[in-house]
Amino acid sequence: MSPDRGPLHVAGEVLSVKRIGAHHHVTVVAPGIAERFRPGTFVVLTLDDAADTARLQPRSFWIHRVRPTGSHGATIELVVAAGSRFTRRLVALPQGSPVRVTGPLGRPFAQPREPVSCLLVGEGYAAAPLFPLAERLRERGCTVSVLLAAPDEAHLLGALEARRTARSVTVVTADGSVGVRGTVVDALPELLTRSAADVVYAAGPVATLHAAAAAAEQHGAWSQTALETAQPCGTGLCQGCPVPVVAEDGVGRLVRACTDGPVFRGDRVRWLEVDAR
Amino acid sequence: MSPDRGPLHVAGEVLSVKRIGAHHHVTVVAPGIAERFRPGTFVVLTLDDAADTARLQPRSFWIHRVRPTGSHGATIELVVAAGSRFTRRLVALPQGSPVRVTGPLGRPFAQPREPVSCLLVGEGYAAAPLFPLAERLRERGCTVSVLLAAPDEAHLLGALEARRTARSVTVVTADGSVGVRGTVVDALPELLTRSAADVVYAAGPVATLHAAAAAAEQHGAWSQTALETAQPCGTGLCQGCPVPVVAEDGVGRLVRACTDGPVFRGDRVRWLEVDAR
Amino acid sequence: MSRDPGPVTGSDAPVLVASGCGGTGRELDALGGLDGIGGFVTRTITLDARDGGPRPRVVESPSGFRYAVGLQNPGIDGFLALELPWLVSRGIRVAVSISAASLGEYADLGRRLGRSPGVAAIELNLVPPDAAGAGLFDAREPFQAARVVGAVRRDLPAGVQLWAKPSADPGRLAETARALAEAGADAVVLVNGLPALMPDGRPAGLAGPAIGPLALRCVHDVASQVPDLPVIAAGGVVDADDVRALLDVGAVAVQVGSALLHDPTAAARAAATLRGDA
Amino acid sequence: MSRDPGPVTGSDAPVLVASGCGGTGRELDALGGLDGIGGFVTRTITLDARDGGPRPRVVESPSGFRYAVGLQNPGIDGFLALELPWLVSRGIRVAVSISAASLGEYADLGRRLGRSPGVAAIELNLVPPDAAGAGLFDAREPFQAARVVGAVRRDLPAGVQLWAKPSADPGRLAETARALAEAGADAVVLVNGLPALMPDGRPAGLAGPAIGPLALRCVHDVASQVPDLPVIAAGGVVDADDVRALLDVGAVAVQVGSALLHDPTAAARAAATLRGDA
Ligand SMILES: Cc1cc2nc3c(=O)[nH]c(=O)nc-3n(C[C@H](O)[C@H](O)[C@H](O)COP(=O)(O)OP(=O)(O)OC[C@H]3O[C@@H](n4cnc5c(N)ncnc54)[C@H](O)[C@@H]3O)c2cc1C
Ligand SMILES: Cc1cc2nc3c(=O)[nH]c(=O)nc-3n(C[C@H](O)[C@H](O)[C@H](O)COP(=O)(O)OP(=O)(O)OC[C@H]3O[C@@H](n4cnc5c(N)ncnc54)[C@H](O)[C@@H]3O)c2cc1C
Ligand SMILES: Cc1cc2nc3c(=O)[nH]c(=O)nc-3n(C[C@H](O)[C@H](O)[C@H](O)COP(=O)(O)O)c2cc1C
Ligand SMILES: Cc1cc2nc3c(=O)[nH]c(=O)nc-3n(C[C@H](O)[C@H](O)[C@H](O)COP(=O)(O)O)c2cc1C
Ligand code: FES
Ligand code: FES
Repeated sequence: MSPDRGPLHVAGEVLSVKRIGAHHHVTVVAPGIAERFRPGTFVVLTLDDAADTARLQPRSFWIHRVRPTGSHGATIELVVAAGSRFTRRLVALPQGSPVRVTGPLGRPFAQPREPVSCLLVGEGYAAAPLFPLAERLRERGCTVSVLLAAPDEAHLLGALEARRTARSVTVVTADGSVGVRGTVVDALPELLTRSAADVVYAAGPVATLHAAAAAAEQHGAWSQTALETAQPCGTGLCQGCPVPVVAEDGVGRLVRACTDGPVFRGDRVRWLEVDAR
Repeated sequence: MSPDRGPLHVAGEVLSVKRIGAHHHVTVVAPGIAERFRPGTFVVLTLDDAADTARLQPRSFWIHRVRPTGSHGATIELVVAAGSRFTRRLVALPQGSPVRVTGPLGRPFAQPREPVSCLLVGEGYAAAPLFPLAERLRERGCTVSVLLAAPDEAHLLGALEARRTARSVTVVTADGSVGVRGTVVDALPELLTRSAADVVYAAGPVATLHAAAAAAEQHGAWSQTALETAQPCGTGLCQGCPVPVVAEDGVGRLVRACTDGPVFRGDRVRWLEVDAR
Repeated sequence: MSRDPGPVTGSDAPVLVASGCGGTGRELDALGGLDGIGGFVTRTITLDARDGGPRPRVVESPSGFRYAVGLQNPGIDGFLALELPWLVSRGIRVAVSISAASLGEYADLGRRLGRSPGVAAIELNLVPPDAAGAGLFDAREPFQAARVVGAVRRDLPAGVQLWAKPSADPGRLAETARALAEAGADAVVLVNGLPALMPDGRPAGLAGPAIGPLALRCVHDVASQVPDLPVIAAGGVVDADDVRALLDVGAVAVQVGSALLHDPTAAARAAATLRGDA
Repeated sequence: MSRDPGPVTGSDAPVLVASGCGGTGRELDALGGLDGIGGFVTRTITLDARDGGPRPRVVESPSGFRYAVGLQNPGIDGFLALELPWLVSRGIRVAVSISAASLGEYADLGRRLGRSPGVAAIELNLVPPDAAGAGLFDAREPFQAARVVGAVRRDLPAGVQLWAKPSADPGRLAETARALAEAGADAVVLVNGLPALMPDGRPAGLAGPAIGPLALRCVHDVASQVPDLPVIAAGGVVDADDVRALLDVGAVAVQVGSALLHDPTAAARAAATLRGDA
């Protein structure tokens, strides 16, 4: 791996934590990582020395935004749904708190060489990696349509920002508090037709990814899905994140979500077995 | 044990941390503990839930001062020499941080029934329990002389405060930065004579306690020494704090520093064996 | 087994204080640490008083403690005179832990405790991990452990239970447990502190949450492979969830040790939470 | 022992990556995690490719991890084709960990690895704690473990070392180690993950700082009781201090496992610190 592309393990520092809706946007000074970022990659964080904490497992987070040249040095922004013990501690950290960051990790979204039509489908905080993707796609001359979903307005990520980049933005919420009441599954068929998408990029819960991959296939589009599943290490060391796929040779195989993914071609994942394994 | 004398295990809260010289004075809201306090007792603190921390051992601290009826409820004040991992974390805690407090623990200084002459000998932060003792002794009509020692001025505890309570205050520092250049051992003989002490109360490192106990005996005075030795639990459960003593029946025995002490009659401790065990 | 020894705990929650982690009982009681507890296991008592080992005796270890107390105790006479009466008057169910230098000494200790009113059970500390070289009977081999059980069982009144706490050696636990059951143990206590070293190289026990998943495996294996023998679990228990996990894999009761050093009310709180469930 | 197998590590620091905790090596290397490392032990390889067990496979445990990966691996063919060449080209000293269903399979794996250029050692994962029911040869008894060593030893070229990693069972380790040495093992690896349970009751290994003091005891006991057999230590190593503590009780080299999941540069940093000492 060439030195400017590979991941780094660095001593980072919390620059800010901002609550937006139900999420916390955590900005971390993480030298080198911003520069290497490509959309669809993630970082893993640890907060404590191994000698002090009873909980050694790092946690994975999508990179939502990077600023390679901010006034505080290179920063990355994460969108955190604070619920678990780890995430509650993370969002409570005061500015300047140390945090170890490893990344960018994993395979990014594959981007088309031609200026094609792209539909980006994101649900909740997991939509985070789609925003930098949208920018890069637009830079390449692609037409970008976006479908954002969430249970309610508070959990909807970045609708305003999406409108700046995308040609069309559709919002669906389960409770109808903003956009159309409904789900990704409801909205997809029409959107795929309307956007004449060549590629679907999806990020969200497994059920949503599965639906997006299936719908894409039905419409003759490629799909790229950003899978989120338990990752004990995130760095490819432990084999704790098996994903059942069909490889290029047509043979079924278990690969690692963290290193062989987290972005997979939607038609390669054996979706029905994802939860079982 | 009657309910208003026994120790409590309570959820406390940091009220303030003030740096004074080389020490940090940590005030903790600890309902019930202030009310039960007697000079010479201590508390043990833990900062984390057992599920989160790799370090389960509580740490012991002398109670330096109590305010049973402050505006924030009953508080206790501790003098912390921040050096270890635990103490550095403790003094960095922001106001309102939770801290579990168990206390008051251990046997306090025995106080004379008659208004006798008392010499209080304290070294460094360990002098902490002598200040409330001095007040109580004065209330009982005792004559109180104080000898305070430290390596230097920054490590000297409470000389000003001592002058308010005591008839005479002598200060010795190893570097002579304040008071007389010298050690407790140098200063004791003359002071014992001058103060005509009936009882010596000592708090400090083992060598200082040993010297105080020996000098007291030579002058025909009683001594009470507040022993500080490693205490894995502090609550009498683990037998990790053995102290070799000569019991009332003249027989040698190992007792627990935390529960059978930490204050011992100076003539009962087999000083030469204290470190060995 | 032919005898029905009755339940291993009192009527309260199936939560006991583990040997060596509850002082004399009085210190815990002063903090409410015995409230609602199903029983109290004393630290290990020997025939003669023992001074125990040098310092440090208990040091932090990642999510646990290493201990090398070396069986400091007042001997059976001191215990019967100074400690048992308080425990009995407190009305708590008492199990007395013992270790000895020979089968004869074991039998002797058993007889004396068996006729002491208020002793509900004897717990045999068969292989203290911190007592190598302390001159104890070597009960590491299953058949030797069984001989200890046999020696104490013979003269023990029917009303006093006999619990055996073998070495925490996952490899041969089922085999050991079978031998203990056949020799007449009413229950097996799993696990003792694991064999470890102090930082200065002395043999030690390793205890605390660190060893919890191993205790879970040992309890599961013995409970499923030797179903007739009740298992009293110990190892890493901090709260009611840990107790439940051990009951779920087959323990009849659970002891709390190291957690008390961190929080002396841990066992009482776990017991209260469990009662809240019922 | 008659043969002199040479040092167990390369010329660098006596710090190795433990089996199953270093991916294929490439992932660690991308993070600088192999810099200055004395060797890399692969995850356990079997004759045929294996899918491993269900999720969750690795879960946090107090100061450690419980793992039940179930030996997912590409089989010896996949390994030789896809993984070994990179490790060899990276110039790192490679030990290949293997497990098998029978003595014949063990011998077969040994022969194939023995003639594969770049394999410095074979590490026998004799009793994976998470593989109960995986159909592996049962090497829990010392004499069975010795039979595995004998079977692989027979056809192994002189230049390839044979390391044996037995069950982490403190009780009979010295006995086991002696049997392994007599059968021709060049070194013993202590300790494997301890027997444990996953939260859902599946058998698992327990690893990480939690088990460090137990590893220290095992290494100490075997190094002192079986002085002819080099001990490669593993268990709870996080930093250079932990490495030194294990070297001090007699280990010739030290493996780092779980710590890499928390910090992939842990082994490289420990190695760098140790080199700074020299
Ligand atoms: C690629 C990727 C990107 C991610 N990006 C983000 C992001 O941008 N923002 C965000 O907020 N989160 C993100 N997450 C999720 C995040 O990493 C945490 O997983 C999440 O915060 C939950 O925290 P937790 O693991 O502490 O959960 P907890 O519920 O506290 O889980 C604790 C432990 O339980 C184990 N466990 C979980 N489920 C089970 C089970 N069923 N049985 C047994 N054990 C179980 C886990 O392995 C873990 O060890 C991402 C995850 C991945 C894989
Ligand atoms: C009664 C009493 C009152 C006290 N009052 C105060 C007070 O008022 N203010 C104050 O600042 N401090 C006080 N202390 C000291 C305080 O409790 C801590 O011990 C001190 O802060 C050192 O912290 P530490 O234990 O984390 O030390 P560390 O150096 O971090 O020790 C960590 C661990 O190492 C172990 N250890 C220590 N020495 C050795 C050794 N030689 N060999 C092997 N292991 C060892 C310890 O058992 C401990 O587990 C008091 C102690 C006692 C007993
Ligand atoms: C400080 C300490 C002292 C102990 N002393 C004894 C003892 O005297 N007898 C005994 O059988 N077990 C003793 N143990 C072991 C415990 O009873 C228990 O089996 C073990 O610690 C596992 O439980 P835990 O993880 O809850 O501590 C001791 C444990 C500790 C931590
Ligand atoms: C996730 C994980 C996977 C492991 N896989 C293997 C394996 O395939 N083969 C093996 O011999 N040991 C395996 N081990 C055990 C380690 O090699 C090592 O012996 C053990 O974890 C103790 O070291 P540690 O405390 O540094 O992790 C694994 C350990 C972990 C944590
Ligand atoms: S999370 Fe460890 S290999 Fe993927
Ligand atoms: S410190 Fe545990 S008994 Fe004194």
